[in-house]
Amino acid sequence: MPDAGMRELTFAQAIREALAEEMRRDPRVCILGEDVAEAGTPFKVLSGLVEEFGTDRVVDTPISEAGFTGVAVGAAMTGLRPVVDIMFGDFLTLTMDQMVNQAAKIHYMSGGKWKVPMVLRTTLGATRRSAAQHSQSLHAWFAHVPGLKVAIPATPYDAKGLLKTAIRDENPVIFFEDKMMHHKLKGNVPAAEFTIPLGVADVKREGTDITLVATSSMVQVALGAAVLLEGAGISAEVVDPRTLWPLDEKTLIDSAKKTSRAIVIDEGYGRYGVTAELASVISQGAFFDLDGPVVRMGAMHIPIPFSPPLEDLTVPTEKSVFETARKMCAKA
Amino acid sequence: MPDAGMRELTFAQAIREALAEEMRRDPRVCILGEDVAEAGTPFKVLSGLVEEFGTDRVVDTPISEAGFTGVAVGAAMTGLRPVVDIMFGDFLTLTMDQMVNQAAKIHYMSGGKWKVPMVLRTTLGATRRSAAQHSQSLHAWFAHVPGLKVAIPATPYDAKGLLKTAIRDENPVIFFEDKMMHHKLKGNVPAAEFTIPLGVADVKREGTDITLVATSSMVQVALGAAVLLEGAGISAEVVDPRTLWPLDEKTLIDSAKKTSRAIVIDEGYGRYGVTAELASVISQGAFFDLDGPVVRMGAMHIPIPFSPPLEDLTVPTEKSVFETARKMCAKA
Amino acid sequence: MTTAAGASAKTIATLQDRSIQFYRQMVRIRLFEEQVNDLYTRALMPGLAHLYSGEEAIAVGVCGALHQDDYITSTHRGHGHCLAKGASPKLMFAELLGKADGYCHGKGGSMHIADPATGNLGANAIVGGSMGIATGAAFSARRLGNGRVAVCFFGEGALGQGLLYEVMNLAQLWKLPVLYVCENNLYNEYTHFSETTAGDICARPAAFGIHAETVDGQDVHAVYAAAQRLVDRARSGGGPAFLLCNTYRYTGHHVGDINREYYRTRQEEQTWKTERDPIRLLGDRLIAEGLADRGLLEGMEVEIRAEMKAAVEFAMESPYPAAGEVEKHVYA
Amino acid sequence: MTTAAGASAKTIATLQDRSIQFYRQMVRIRLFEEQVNDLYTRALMPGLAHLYSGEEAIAVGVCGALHQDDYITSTHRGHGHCLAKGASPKLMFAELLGKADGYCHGKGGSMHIADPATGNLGANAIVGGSMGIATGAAFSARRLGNGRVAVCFFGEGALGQGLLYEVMNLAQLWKLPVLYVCENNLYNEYTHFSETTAGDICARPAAFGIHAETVDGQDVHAVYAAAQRLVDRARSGGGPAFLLCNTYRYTGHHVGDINREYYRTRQEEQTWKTERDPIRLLGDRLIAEGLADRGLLEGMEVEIRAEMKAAVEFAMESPYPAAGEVEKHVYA
Ligand SMILES: Cc1ncc(C[n+]2csc(CCOP(=O)(O)OP(=O)(O)O)c2C)c(N)n1
Ligand SMILES: Cc1ncc(C[n+]2csc(CCOP(=O)(O)OP(=O)(O)O)c2C)c(N)n1
Ligand SMILES: [Mg+2]
Ligand SMILES: [Mg+2]
Repeated sequence: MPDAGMRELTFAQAIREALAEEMRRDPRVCILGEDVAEAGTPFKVLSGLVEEFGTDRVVDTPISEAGFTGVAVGAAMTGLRPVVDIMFGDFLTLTMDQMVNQAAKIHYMSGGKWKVPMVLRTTLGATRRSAAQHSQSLHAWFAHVPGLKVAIPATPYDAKGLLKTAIRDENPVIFFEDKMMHHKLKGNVPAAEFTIPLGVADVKREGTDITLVATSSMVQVALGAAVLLEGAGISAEVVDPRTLWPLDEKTLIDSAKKTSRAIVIDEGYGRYGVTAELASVISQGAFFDLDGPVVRMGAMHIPIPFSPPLEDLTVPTEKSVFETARKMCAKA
Repeated sequence: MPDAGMRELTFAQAIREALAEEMRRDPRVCILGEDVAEAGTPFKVLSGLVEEFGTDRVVDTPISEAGFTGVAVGAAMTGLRPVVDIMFGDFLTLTMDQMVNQAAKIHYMSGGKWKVPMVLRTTLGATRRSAAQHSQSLHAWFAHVPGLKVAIPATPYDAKGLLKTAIRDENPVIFFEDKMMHHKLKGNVPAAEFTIPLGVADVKREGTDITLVATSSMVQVALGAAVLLEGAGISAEVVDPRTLWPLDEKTLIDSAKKTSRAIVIDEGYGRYGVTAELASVISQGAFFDLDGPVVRMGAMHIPIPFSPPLEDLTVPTEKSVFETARKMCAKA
Repeated sequence: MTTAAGASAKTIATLQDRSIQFYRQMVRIRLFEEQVNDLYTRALMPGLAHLYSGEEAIAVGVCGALHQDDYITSTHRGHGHCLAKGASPKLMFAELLGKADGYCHGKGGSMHIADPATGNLGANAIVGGSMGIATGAAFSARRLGNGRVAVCFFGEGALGQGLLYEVMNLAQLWKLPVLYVCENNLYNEYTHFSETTAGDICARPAAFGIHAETVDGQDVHAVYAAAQRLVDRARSGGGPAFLLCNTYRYTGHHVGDINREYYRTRQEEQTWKTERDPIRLLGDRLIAEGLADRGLLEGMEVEIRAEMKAAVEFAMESPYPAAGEVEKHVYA
Repeated sequence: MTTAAGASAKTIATLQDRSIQFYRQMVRIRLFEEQVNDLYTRALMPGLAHLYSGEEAIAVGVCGALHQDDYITSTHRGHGHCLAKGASPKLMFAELLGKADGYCHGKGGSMHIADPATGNLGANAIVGGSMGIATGAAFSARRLGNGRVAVCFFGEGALGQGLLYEVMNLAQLWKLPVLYVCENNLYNEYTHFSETTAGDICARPAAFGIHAETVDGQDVHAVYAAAQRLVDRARSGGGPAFLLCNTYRYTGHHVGDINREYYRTRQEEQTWKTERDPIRLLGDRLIAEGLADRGLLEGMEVEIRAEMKAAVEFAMESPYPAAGEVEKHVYA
């Protein structure tokens, strides 16, 4: 380890550390969810927290996603800072009224009188052989709703810094974690306290020929594709918005202006989703600098199949991104 | 009335006629919802149906949106053709699990063995002084989900023709009606039987200088703007996709290619919504024919305020569309 | 008030004060709604208005048992709850008219009045939408040990929403200080509750182990006595309770619901108004027991009507919010 | 089987046949799961597997009371329900491995097996997700007058989902032929049900007026007798019923859940396995009552194990679906 203050952490460890630090700092922070306490969630992301903070602050709930999310909304209005755990992002379907009609709107409807400082942590991502009801990436829905903020980190460092900021934010923040990253992805995280503001994109790799805007699980895919592209003599810039709302439009647009080509890559469904928004923002902001249309790569517009060889077809891969990018660069 | 076979109907009358005809044709069709029977819904769209078809087929439910939507899913799988009535589109939040994790995926997950032929009718649109929880236009969420079809008619004619097709479709179809149109918008509807296929856009007005792609409530706004533009010497083409999924990309792209300029107008939130998708589709398909970026006009990214003068600021108007279009045409 | 017999002079004075206070509060609600009706029928009020007339004893009796900093959540039919919890009619009318001086700066309107100063977490336009919020406020109260209690008001129609059962389960498991107050006014909009409600209402909370009582919702002292007992119990750690109040709404579901004969008889309305009116019942008792004379009560009415008219005038003169307000308070 | 005493020879023969049939069915489920465990631990099975071992008497007893065209809905722990309703192990294993010959062509996997031929509306990976579907199937059955009954299987964890209360209310109001079968195996994943379930379980359906019974879920004859009574009742218009079956799962929440000491003791597991095993209990009775001998039962086991192994081999040899399958069955 070159930097004494750096440790290599998994994505899950970074999340856990962010929660532990914020819970130490602020006694109002508490966790609500299914099997979050002794079990530390099925993904084992929260292991150890109940031992330090007790079952009063790490609260196992019944299987009542709407109910405990609603409780969190009310608790947030009245002095606590709940962090809700929704195991699979697919179960967000059950929380929509509480998140969209209540949490997102209460501050506005009350003319600024009540606030809802809560975080909802959940997961996204396929290729885990979990089939159609446990593999969706539904973050676009929430980014569509004013009053909510949406964070979608791609590295342990970003996860920790953004989660700490989300917990301190005065608004409801939905925080999406790729299930496949939890224990597989490692990265350097400083030992010292730090936070990352919401709404600041990060250039994960600089390049000059093409911009790959990628989110969450797709950032590693884009970085992998960038390596392949380098082998083909193409310099790819990888930009990670890190939060979908607020959205750092400028960084995305500037990169596309510089490279004159852009692909946007997101694991959610492409149709009416994140790739549409990011592509539109770039098209509008960099139109006269673009060599060709922004290309969108998202999940295929189908429910996620269970069968491994089928499932693997549904999500963009290093190879598919590489090939798409190469074609775009060849044309010009 | 020039054509003897034509009558002028309101939007609501057209909907009611479609339902009545399909219920006469097919005894499996039934209606489920709150206050749908004697009350004919608060919007009075269904008045008279219970008198003809009885309470066995026009079924008042408790205030249990998730529950009766779930019942409709099961009923659709086992031999009925339910038409669910969700009074305000905002209450869709309560049906998301049933529509998205169940209805949308059952055909695929079962490898094609079960089908879910149901329609969910609901409303969209603001400017009714109904405030943030009764004014949303959430159709983008459903268009984002494979397995669902989404119809969003803008005229009595389209409403009738599309609803009849939706009821006959073997898949779950979400059908959005603008509340303000129900009794205010009139239009010609043939007395003779007709249907309109899903996935076919309609050019509501031909033009050569700029394409206005508009949906639902925004079609009349676009048509009004087109008249204003005509006064300013600008010929606007108004294209209505009519269904968001399937989406008739070709008609949109061809129009934009022809005019070289496009605005997309939708009453949902612009961010991560319908305007993003339509703009992306056009940008991608007509990129080299466009004079400038596709411009998006949607609801402001805020919860809808109650106060009339504030609410009126949130939605695109004839005037704002006219001004945006004029600027775009002036530039070139 | 037979309990007064034989009590000490001090007890009688307290009882008299309280009774007069209850009477005053009920008349204030009744005359507030009189003005709303007037504004609405004169087309001076935008949106919908759901009047609380007939149900006053519930809000007044329950809120009479609460401290200023105890919490309530309210419904679309919420004016009575707001007033009983201490809201100012001036600021309420301003909100109803969408004016800048309203509780929510005009952004909420009739269905969203909220007021932290009186512990009012907000009315809610989603039937059942505030059940999680009230339960969450009780969760905070228990965690923070601040001795507060939360009251969740809802109509019997909200018994149809699954959320109630989710949060009652949580409340009982965690022994939260929350009181669920069900106002059974016999109708869900235009449908009699017997068509939407299976079984015995109080058996529902009881099934979760929650103590449940039924009370005559037209008898303010009975409501008060029950609420006081259940609130004390909750405050001292005894856990949640459920109070079913039988009542009636005098007018339509909303002000525009004029022709009601198809779902209920004029006779039924008349009987409730003449035989079961909560204000008249209390007034007659006060006079019979010598705690007030007709003159005092009539004087009070004159005075309150003047207060309400002045409040309406204040609201009429209040400006609309400035256009710049529209984008404020989306995020805190 | 004390009821057999003194019965006619024919009755005894019927009882014997049925008992043997029940025994066979339970062993088939047990040995099916044995193979699943084996496949999983040999890393030959993708995704998660939730074994039904220990709970066999419920599926077998309940499905024993159903006709082939009666409906069931199942859960993530659904192999037992499928088999008991008549599914083929070959096609099930093929589905579990994501193969083309599987019930859903590999698209559903373990948690989504569905089979119209045996009335299986599908397993569901959303806890509580199928409650609306089962109720809807009963709605169809009543409307179409086809005499069918629907059974909704779910774990006690699903009692946390509000949907159950919504649909129970509907089912009772409309007197639908549906049986809600709650399998209380004591755990919601890694949390004891007493931490998530307030009050008395059977009081919940009873509160909606639904007839509820509790049965020993390890006694297949007791389950069968209760189910037969309740199914007959439903079929003849008596309305819905609720059957609480007390049971235990022998292994982890899913196959990978190996270290369970932190949430339950080995001693507890051992006691259930040795003292309450449904297969052993029935086997001992059959022998004690002279309806079978040990040799017969052992022979059956050998034969069934061979059947299951052959089924696994079939599945292993089945091809994966062709890539082109991935986009099929999104729409019917
Ligand atoms: C989730 C939801 N569904 C439907 C509605 C439409 N709606 C408004 S009030 C109402 C009836 C409510 O009845 P009840 O709870 O008894 O309250 P009451 O109006 O009688 O006070 C309905 C169906 C709504 N606002 N929210
Ligand atoms: C809506 C939803 N929430 C959470 C989960 C994750 N989950 C899967 S199984 C399970 C426990 C279910 O317990 P129970 O209903 O008792 O069934 P069992 O596993 O004991 O058979 C949970 C929480 C889910 N699949 N769906
Ligand atoms: Mg009511
Ligand atoms: Mg269980």
